[in-house]
Amino acid sequence: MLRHGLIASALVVGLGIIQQAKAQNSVYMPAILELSGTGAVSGTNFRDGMILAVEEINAKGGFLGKKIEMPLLDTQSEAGIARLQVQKVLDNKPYVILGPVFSGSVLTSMVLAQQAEIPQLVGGEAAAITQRNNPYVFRTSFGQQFSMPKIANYVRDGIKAKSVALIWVNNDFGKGGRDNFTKEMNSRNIKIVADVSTEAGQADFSADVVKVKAANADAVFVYLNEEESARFLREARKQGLNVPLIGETTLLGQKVIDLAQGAANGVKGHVGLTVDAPIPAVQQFAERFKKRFNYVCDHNGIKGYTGIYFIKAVTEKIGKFDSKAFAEAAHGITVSPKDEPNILMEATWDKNGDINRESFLGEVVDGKQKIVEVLPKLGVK
Amino acid sequence: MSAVLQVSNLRKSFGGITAVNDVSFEVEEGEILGIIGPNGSGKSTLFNCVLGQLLPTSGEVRIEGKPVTGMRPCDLNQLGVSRTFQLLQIFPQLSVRDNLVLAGQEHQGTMFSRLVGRSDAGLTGAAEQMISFFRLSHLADDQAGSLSYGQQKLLDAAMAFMAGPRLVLLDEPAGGVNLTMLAHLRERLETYQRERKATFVVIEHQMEFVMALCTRVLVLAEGRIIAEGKPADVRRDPAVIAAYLGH
Amino acid sequence: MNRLAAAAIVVATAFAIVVPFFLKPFGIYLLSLWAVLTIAAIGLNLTLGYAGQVSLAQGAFIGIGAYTTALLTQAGVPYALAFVAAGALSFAIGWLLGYPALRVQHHYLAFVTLAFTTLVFLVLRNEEWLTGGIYGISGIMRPVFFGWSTAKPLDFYFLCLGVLIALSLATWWMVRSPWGRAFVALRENPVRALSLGLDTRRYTLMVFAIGSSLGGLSGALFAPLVQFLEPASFGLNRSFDLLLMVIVGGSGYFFGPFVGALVSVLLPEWTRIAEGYYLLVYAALVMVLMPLCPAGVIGLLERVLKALNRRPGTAASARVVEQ
Amino acid sequence: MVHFFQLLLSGLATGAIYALVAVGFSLLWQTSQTINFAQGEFVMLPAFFVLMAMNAGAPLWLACLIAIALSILLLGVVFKFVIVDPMLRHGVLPLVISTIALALFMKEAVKDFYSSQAQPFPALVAEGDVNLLGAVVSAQSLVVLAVAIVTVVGLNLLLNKTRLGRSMQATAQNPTLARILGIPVRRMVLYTFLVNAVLVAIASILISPIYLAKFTNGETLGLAAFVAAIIGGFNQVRGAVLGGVIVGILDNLSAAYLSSQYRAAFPLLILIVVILLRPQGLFGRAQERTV
Repeated sequence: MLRHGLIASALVVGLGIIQQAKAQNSVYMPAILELSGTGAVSGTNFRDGMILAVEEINAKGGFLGKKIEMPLLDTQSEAGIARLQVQKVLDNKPYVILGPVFSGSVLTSMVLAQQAEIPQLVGGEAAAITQRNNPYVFRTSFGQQFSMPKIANYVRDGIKAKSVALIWVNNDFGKGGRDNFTKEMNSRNIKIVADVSTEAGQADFSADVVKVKAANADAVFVYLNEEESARFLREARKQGLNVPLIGETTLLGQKVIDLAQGAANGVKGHVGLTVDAPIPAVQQFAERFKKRFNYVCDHNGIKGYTGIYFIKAVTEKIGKFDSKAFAEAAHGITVSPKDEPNILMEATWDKNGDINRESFLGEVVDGKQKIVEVLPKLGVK
Repeated sequence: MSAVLQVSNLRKSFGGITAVNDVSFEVEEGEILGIIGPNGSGKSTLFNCVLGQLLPTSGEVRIEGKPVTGMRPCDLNQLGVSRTFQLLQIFPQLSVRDNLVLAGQEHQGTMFSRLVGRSDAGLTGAAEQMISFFRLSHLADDQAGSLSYGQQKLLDAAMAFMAGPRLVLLDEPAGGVNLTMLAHLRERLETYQRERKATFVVIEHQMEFVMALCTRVLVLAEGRIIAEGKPADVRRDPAVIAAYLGH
Repeated sequence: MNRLAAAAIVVATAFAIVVPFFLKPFGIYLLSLWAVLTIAAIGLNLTLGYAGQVSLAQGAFIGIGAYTTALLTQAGVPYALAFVAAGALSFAIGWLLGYPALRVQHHYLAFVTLAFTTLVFLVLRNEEWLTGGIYGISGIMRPVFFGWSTAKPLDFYFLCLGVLIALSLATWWMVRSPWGRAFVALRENPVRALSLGLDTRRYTLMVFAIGSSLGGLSGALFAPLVQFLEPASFGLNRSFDLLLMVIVGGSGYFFGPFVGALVSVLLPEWTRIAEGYYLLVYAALVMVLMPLCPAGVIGLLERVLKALNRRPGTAASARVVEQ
Repeated sequence: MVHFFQLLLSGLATGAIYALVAVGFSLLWQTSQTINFAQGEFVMLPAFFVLMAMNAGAPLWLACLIAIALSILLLGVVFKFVIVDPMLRHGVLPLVISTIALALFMKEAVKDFYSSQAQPFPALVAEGDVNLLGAVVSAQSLVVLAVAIVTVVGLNLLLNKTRLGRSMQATAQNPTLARILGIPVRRMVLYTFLVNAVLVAIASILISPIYLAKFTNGETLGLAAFVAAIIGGFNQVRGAVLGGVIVGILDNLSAAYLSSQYRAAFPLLILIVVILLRPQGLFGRAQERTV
C-alpha cells in the first residue's frame, strides 16, 4: 500500500516551496529506478553500477569540469509512478535522465522526456521501446528483438531442436521475451509444444515442470527472473527433466548458479552482458563492484556502469552539456575501450537508440558459467 | 370486521426443542393484549415469528385478514405493524430527532423521492410532536447514545409509533426501567393508544405493569397458551400460578 | 462549528483554484491526482464510512472505470459518453458485489472484496485481446470539450477539480437526504432499521453500487491523467491505499476523504529527508499515527472542537464504531 | 497418473508450508481479532535473523535458536504490545492499516539493511530427493510436511489436552466467559502471540532453503496462508491446516490442468464460494464470533 509514496514526490517541489539546489559546477543527471517492489533486484543492481561509475568519474573531477549530481528516485516498480518521477525531474531541466529498467515504466515515461527533448538512458529490453521513433531514448542492453534471434539461431543450429517448450514469467519482461521468442520460432518453423506462464515470486514449480515434461520437446526455453529460474532448475532436476534448458542472462547468471545449488549445471544460452565474459576489463569491473557493494553484480550492474561512461564519451565528443546535441551525436556513435576503457566492450548505438555489442553463448559447467562462443556484433541495420 | 392480528396454529421448533407449540390467538382493533409467561416460555420466539424475524415451522399469521407468514419485517412494517425490542435498539450515533425521522421516513414517498426530496422527508414536525409527546424535547439534538437507559426506552417506543402504526408489538417495555419512568411510560402508552385507536400486543414480565395496562392477557408456558382472559381472572388461574411457581 | 466548516470549505476551494497557477507541471499533476483519488475515496467512505460495509475493492473499480474509458475513447466514443459508461458499468458490478454483503459482514466481506480485487487484476492482465494484458494501454488522449482541449496540465486539472466538486455536491446532497440517514442506519443497527420499514437489502446493494460507481468515475479521470494503464496499478495496493485515505482522513466524516487523500499524497513527501529510507519512515509514521488518531484527522478535529463548544455530531458527521 | 500423483505430492508439500503460516494467522484472529496482514513478512524475517547470526559466526543450530528467540521477542511480544494493543479498542480496520504498514516496514528494513538480493539458505536436512511410486519429492519438502504435521498435532494436544490450552481456547471462543471462569485472559492472548511467533520462525527456517531468503517472500506467502486460513475455517487449527493443503494442491492442479495464467484465481474463487455458503469455513465450527 502507501504506493503514492513517490507519487507525492516533491509535491512540495511542485508547490515551489523547496527548489532543488543545483550546484553550479555539477551536471544534473537524475536516476529513476525500481528501488522497491518487484523490480528492486534489477533496480538496485543498475543503481549500484551507476554509483560506481559516478564515484570514479567524480573522483577524477568529473567530466568537462563538472561533477555528476545523480539523485535517486524510486518508481516502486510501477509505471505510473515512474512517469511521475520523470515529470518531476523534467521540472529541473536535467542533462540526461537515467532509467527506468522496467519496460512498462520506460514506455510510459519516454514520451515526456521526448517532449522535453531530454535524452533518456533506459534499462528496458522490450522491443517496442526503440520502435516508436523516439530520438531521445537509448538502451543500455540488447532489446529482445536483438537477443531473441541469437537464441533462436542457437536453438535451431546449436541444439537442432524441432520443437521447444516455453516457460516464462508473467510480467512485462517475461511476456515480452516470450512474444519475441515465439515470433522467432515461428519464422524458423520450430514448433512450440508447451507455453507455460508462471507468476513472479512463484515458489512451487512442480506443476510447470510436469507440463514441460509432458510436452517432451527437444529443448526448453526458460525466461524467468533469477530466483524463479533457480527454483525452476531445482524442480526440473528433481523431476529428472533431461532436455537441454536454454535461456538468457537470467538463467545463466552467476547468481542463478549459486541459488540453484548445482541444479544449473548443463544449462546453455545466450548472454548479453555477463561478469564472466572472457574480457579482462569486465572482470576487473566485477572485482571493483564486488569490493564496493560486496555482492556479485548481474547484467543490470554492467548496464548501469557502462551507461554512465557512454554519456561521458558522448559528452566529451560534443564538448558541451547540451541535451539536444547529445541526442544527435549519440545516434550511430561507436564507443570503444580504446578511447573509453570503462565502456568495457565496444558498443554502437544505432539510429533508433538500440545498442549493439558482442554477446556470448554460455554454458554452466560444474557451478561456473563458461563462455563457449563469442557472437560478433550484428551487422548494423 | 376481521381481527387486526390473527395467529393460527403457529409452531416454531429449533432442532428438537419446540419453542412455540401450536399457538393460536386473535387481537381485535383497539385492544391491548398482554402476553406473559415464565422465562423460556417462548414469548420472544412467538414475537419474532409474528414479525418475520424468524420463519415459523408451521402455522399462519394474518394482519387484517391478509396472510403475512414469513414476510420480511420491513414489508410488515409498511403494512402498519411496528415493534420495540427487549434489548435496546436505537441508533446511538444519530441525534434523537434523526432517530425519529429515520423511523418515519420509509413511509414517505418513494425510494426516489427520498433521494431528491427534502432531507427530513417532511417529518420534522411529526418528529417534534413525538419528541414532546414523550417529553424528550430538551434532548432533541443530543446523540441518542448519550441518553439515559429510561430515556432510550422512551425513544425506542417513540420510534415504534413514528409511522402511526395500526398494530404495535412491545417486547418487555418495562424491562430495566425505574418505577417513576415506568409510570410515565405506561401513561404515555395508554394516552397514545386512546388517541390513535392503535392496537398493542405487550410481552412483559412486570406483572403490575401488564395488569394495569392490558385489557386482556394471554399466558404462555412451554410454548403453549395455558390461560387467557381478563387480567384479574388470569391472575387467579391456578394453572398460571402453578406455571410461575413451578418455574 | 458549521460556520467554521463553511469558512474552511471556502478557503480550501479558493486554494484549489488559485494554487495551481503557481505550480510547475509536476505539482499540477499531483493536485490532479489528488482530485481523482479523492473521488474514489469519497465512494469508499460512502460504503465503508457511512454504511459500514467493509470493501477492499475500490481500487479494482478505479481500474474498471479507467479501462472502460480508455477502450471506449480509443474506439472513437466521445469522452463524455465513456465517462458515463465507466460510472454505469462500475455501478452494475458494484451492485452485484453487494450481494455477498447481504450474507456476510465485517472481515468476511473484506475477504470477499479482497478476492474480487485480485480476480479483476488477473483478468486485466490475462485478457490481452481486450485490455492489452501486461503491456497495458498507452497513448490515451485527454478529452476535448467544444474546442476546449484539456491536453495541458492546468486545463486537465480544472476538469478533475470540476468533476470532483460536482460529485462532492451530489454526494453531500445524498448523505443529508433520507438515504444518508438510511445508510448510517445500516451501519448502526440493521435489525432495528429493518423493523422500521427500511428495505436494508435494497439500501445495502444501493450503497455498494453508488460507492463503486464513484470509483469508476474516478477511474474515468485516472485514464486520461496518467495516459497509460497497466493492471498493476489497480491491484490490492491501490485498494489498501484508498482504505488508508478513508481511515486516516476520518471514516464516516464527509470531508475525511479529501484530507485522507491529501495525507496519503503528502506524508511520504515529508519523510523525504530520510532519502532512500523514506518508505521505511513512512510505514513507521503510519503505525505511529494510527493509534494517535484512529478516528482520523477530521475525527481529531471534531474532538478538539467539541472540547471547545459542546455540540453533538449529526448524521453527516457520525463516525464508524466497530462494536 | 504419475503426473497427477506428483502434483498431489508437491501440492501437499507446499500446502504444509501454507498450513504452518495459516495456523498462527487464525490463532491471532481468534484470540485478539487481529487480521495480521503482515503474517507473510513474519515468515520472511526470521530467515534473515538466522543469516545474520551465521554471519556473526554462529553454527546453524544455534542461529536457528537465536532466530526463534528473536522472533518471539519482536514478532510476539513487541508486535502485541506496540502495534496490536494500542489499536485493538479502535476496531479491526485501523489495526488492518497498521499491519499493512508493518508489512511494508519489514520488507523495506530487510531490503535496506540486509540485501535486496535473494540469499541462499542452508538446509536443515541434506539435499536429496525421495521417489514415491514414480513421483519425486525433495527430502526438504518431506521434512516440512513432517514438521507441519508434528507442530499441528502438538498444537492440538496443547489446545485440547492441557489446562493451558483449554484456557487459551476458552479465551478464543468467549473472552468474557473465560474471564468469569477466572482465566487470565490477557496472558492467554499473549501466549497465542508467542505461539504464532514460534510457528512463523519454524516456517521461515523450513521454507527458506526452498524459497531462498528474500525480502519479497512474504507477499505471495501471506496471501496464500490467508486464503488457506479462511477456506479451512478461521476458528479451527485443524481447519487452517486442511485449508493450507487444499490451497497447495488446488494451485498445482489448476496450474497443470486448467490455466497457468489464472492459477492464482482458483483458490480465490473457492474462498468466495466458501465464505458465501459456509462462512465458518469447510472445517470450522458453526458458532463463529463476529467482530
